[in-house]
Amino acid sequence: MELSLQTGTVAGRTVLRVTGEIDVYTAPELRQRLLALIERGDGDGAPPPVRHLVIDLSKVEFLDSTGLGVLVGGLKRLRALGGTLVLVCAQARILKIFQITGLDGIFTIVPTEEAAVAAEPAAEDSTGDQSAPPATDR
Amino acid sequence: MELSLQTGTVAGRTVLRVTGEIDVYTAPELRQRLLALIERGDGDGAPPPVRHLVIDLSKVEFLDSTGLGVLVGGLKRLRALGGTLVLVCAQARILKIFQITGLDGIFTIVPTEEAAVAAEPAAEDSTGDQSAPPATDR
Amino acid sequence: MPTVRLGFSPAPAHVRTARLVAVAVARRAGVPEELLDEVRLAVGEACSRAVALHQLYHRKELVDVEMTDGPRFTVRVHDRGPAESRADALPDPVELVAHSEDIVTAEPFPAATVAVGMGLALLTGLVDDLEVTPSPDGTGTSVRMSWPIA
Amino acid sequence: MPTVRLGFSPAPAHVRTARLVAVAVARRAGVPEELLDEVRLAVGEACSRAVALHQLYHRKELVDVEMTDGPRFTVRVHDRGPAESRADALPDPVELVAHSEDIVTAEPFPAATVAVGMGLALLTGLVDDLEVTPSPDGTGTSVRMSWPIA
Ligand SMILES: Nc1ncnc2c1ncn2[C@@H]1O[C@H](COP(=O)(O)OP(=O)(O)O)[C@@H](O)[C@H]1O
Ligand SMILES: Nc1ncnc2c1ncn2[C@@H]1O[C@H](COP(=O)(O)OP(=O)(O)O)[C@@H](O)[C@H]1O
Repeated sequence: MELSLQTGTVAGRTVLRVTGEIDVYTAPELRQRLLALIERGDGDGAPPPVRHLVIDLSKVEFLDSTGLGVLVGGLKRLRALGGTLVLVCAQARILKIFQITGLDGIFTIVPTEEAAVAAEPAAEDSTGDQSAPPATDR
Repeated sequence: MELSLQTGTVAGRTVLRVTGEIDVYTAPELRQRLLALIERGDGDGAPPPVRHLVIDLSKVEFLDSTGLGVLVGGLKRLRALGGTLVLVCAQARILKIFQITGLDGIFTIVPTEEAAVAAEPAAEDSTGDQSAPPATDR
Repeated sequence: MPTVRLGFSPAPAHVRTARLVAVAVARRAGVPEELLDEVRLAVGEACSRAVALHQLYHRKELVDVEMTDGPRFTVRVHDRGPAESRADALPDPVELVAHSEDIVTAEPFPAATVAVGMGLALLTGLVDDLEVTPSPDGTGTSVRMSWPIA
Repeated sequence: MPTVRLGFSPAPAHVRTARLVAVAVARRAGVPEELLDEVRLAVGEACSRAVALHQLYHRKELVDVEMTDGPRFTVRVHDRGPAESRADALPDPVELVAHSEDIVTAEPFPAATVAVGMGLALLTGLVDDLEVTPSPDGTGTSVRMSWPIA
């Protein structure tokens, strides 16, 4: 299964929903999408850059170290910009990969998208994705 | 997909329904089953050997020359015993394999199980699989 | 240099692996979807033939499959059968049927020579660009097939 | 002699083919179903690592994967990276993260050295029987992994 990426919102927060395999072959696509969300230009009606991002890995079937590397890159970039990244994942076989590498100590990982919003309230979300409606889209 | 073999009856005729891939790996299993049907001992309540056989290939996903070889073996054996073999197949990609090899001139191939019975009436079916009920099981 | 190379011990189970790999590599190389069934069947036949020859002549070496990208997607299957197994005279499947052994022989699949002949006949009818030649190093034969890339 | 041998040009797309083949061969070899996810991930990591090293050092050779049946199912992945890439000191992923480049660098995936280190760390945590050694012929490294057969 190839990678498929969809953006949505949950409680006003931007969510990137990932389906399929994140591996050495598809990781560049995920990286590109993260870059586009975080670095996109502000103005001319374009949505503002995302600072508080949720990545939903619930439908990820395979994740390798290259995929981990891209997630780590996204986390570091967001933190450098004063933002947050929360991962959504409840699958044991994917969680195991974070545990083995010790990266579960670096990422905030929650089981549902709803829990993601509670985990990082982002009260100072003035630079958030305000083009998104406050209600969830699911 | 592995091979799966089911026997049934259509209008009193024994049908072997094949699902999956008939290839160099699974052909021996098909061969064994054909042998068992054609050569099985008569008596002690065991069903009599089959002389008029229908092989339904409708759910075959892959057929290679090894599979063709087994079907040819079955045809020759049945003919030597005064029996008949009819193949059921309507899939273009499987039919193509019979056409390419010229074996469509050797086998009787019909699109449905019902047509199989009409194709080889087998009026002299005294050695047929009489343990089977006259009605179809589908 | 090939893009992907697969070697497998001459056992029927591995022929499926070879088919799977060939289709995955052909698809990524850009072979049109409607030709992938042909690639699957042809590579399977060439590999089954090689397995049958290795079994017939008790050769334990791996069967070797090479896949190379563009300008056409090219697959080469090398066996270690003796040179006599070359397709000098292409067999006629209907003839082969006439001479094939009975279903009751105890062999695990129809006499290897018949299977080999039938497979070659199928390959010939199936693949436009097909060549069966003695291997460059003098041992066995090579089946070379190619398909266009979209 | 290995049962199945796969060589592929050092491109990320072929890592998927290697994973697919490893799982198919492991299953047929009798590796328990519950270990197949581990085989898939581990072989993928070892192959991604080899691809990253080949790309880093501009080596065009095929990455070589050998799979051997019983008493354990053993996979060996050979790369042609220089000897320095040996896992003398196993990297700590958390450390690697601290030193990794920013997401904004233009590279197609995170700096190859980071990917290689992260992959090795994952492999080490994942596979009980793992060994990373210089290749017998002195070029590159070999990752050897094995799993029980039911
Ligand atoms: N044509 C094929 N060639 C190679 N491997 C295959 C093929 N079909 C299936 N496989 C592999 O064999 C394994 C089992 O296939 P499957 O169809 O599920 O049957 P089974 O589980 O009964 O062996 C899978 O891991 C799959 O990747
Ligand atoms: N993990 C994998 N490793 C190797 N080949 C794969 C893998 N997953 C899929 N494939 C092969 O790649 C081909 C395409 O896979 P698929 O999941 O349908 O995505 P796509 O069609 O978008 O490439 C299939 O022929 C399949 O055999």
